[in-house]
Amino acid sequence: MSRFEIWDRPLDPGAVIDAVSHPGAGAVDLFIGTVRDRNAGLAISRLDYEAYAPMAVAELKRIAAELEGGLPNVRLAAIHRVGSLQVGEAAVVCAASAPHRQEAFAACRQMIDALKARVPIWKREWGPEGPHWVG
Amino acid sequence: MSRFEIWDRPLDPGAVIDAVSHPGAGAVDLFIGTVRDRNAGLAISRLDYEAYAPMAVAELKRIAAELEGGLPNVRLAAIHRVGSLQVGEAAVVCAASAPHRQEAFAACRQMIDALKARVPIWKREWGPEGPHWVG
Amino acid sequence: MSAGTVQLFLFAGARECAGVGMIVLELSGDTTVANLSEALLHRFPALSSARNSLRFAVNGFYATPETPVRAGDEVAVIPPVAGG
Amino acid sequence: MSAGTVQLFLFAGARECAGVGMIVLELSGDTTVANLSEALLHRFPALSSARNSLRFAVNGFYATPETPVRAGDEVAVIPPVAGG
Repeated sequence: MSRFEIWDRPLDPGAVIDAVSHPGAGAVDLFIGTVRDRNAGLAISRLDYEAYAPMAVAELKRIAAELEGGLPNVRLAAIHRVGSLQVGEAAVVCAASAPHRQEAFAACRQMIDALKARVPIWKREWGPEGPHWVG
Repeated sequence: MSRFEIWDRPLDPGAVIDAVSHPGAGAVDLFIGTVRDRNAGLAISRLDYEAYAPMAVAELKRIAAELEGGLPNVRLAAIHRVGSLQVGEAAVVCAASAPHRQEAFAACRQMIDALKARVPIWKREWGPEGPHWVG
Repeated sequence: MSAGTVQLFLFAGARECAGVGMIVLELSGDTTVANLSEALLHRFPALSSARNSLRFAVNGFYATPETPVRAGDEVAVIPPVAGG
Repeated sequence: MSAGTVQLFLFAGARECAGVGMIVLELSGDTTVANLSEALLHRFPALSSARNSLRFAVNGFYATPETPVRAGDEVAVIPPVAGG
């Protein structure tokens, strides 16, 4: 069962792995995007994430449908967190399974690239000069 | 703390993620290789993995040192399982962290490619015509 | 002729710039996203500097300036996204 | 001149083919991996059909036919690997 969700609590990579695993999948690739302690050379203390949740989930599903159309036998899942995150916490976890690793890597990479380009989620960075919206 | 190990019990992706995570890493890519229910068109019931464990661990560390030399700020970890595995069980988990996702994906991909080419681990496949060593 | 109202949601920097997260706009005659965009910028001049970076969505799909808007639609102002 | 013995480990298909997982070989004079390979195939003719696919390791490092082998070294016969 693939799943595409927005959570306001800490993410669980195991839930995303389970969502794409099945007996025909020999390969699972999982990507975790975490809050770094710096960005563009400046120290970061926290990040606030905000989503237009219904559209974000719909857009994740549309991305997955597009990718699964081009890569048969691939299964995708993604969960993105919202709210206030500390350094080291996971903001997004996405995964792809496939019979073989080439397709799993390609699909996971394309999923996170498309998520960053299209899914209506925003972040406000708390740096040394106060908060500002990224993007 | 990066870790390179051979286990004779079920693998724990969380332990591999933790091994590469740190405050400067904004991206973690994790690969899981699992036992598929078929290979080359034939039904598989189980796989037995065998390792030359001391050299396998040493070779994993050498691969990681080579990759980390070419991709600064990347951290790698890998754990491979040995023994008898059922369909769906994970045979290998490897992970790479990096400040940004491009390096994490590249390093994880190169790690698993090198593992499959160089690390002294073997598998015996149990198919419809009995067991045979792969490779 | 589409009379009635639409809800327009604002997010992130656009919400902070406007000072509100949702407004209700009256429709008069055939209306497109471009018409709503004009009405929005007229009401919140502070958004003008960001206007070239704003995208719009109608009922959860990205829209173009030509996309028609009808009574009851949910419209959203989408500043540059930054998930992940 | 390296007198003494080395342990030679066999794995996977090579172990099954030879029927043993470890043998002890006597060294006589300067010895290389190529010399040990010859001795191994002489003792286990059943390995001959796989000889072109076998690699050797000395003390945990992949070796070439020219790699010297000394008393006390740990040598391994590495059939095609298949991890992952």
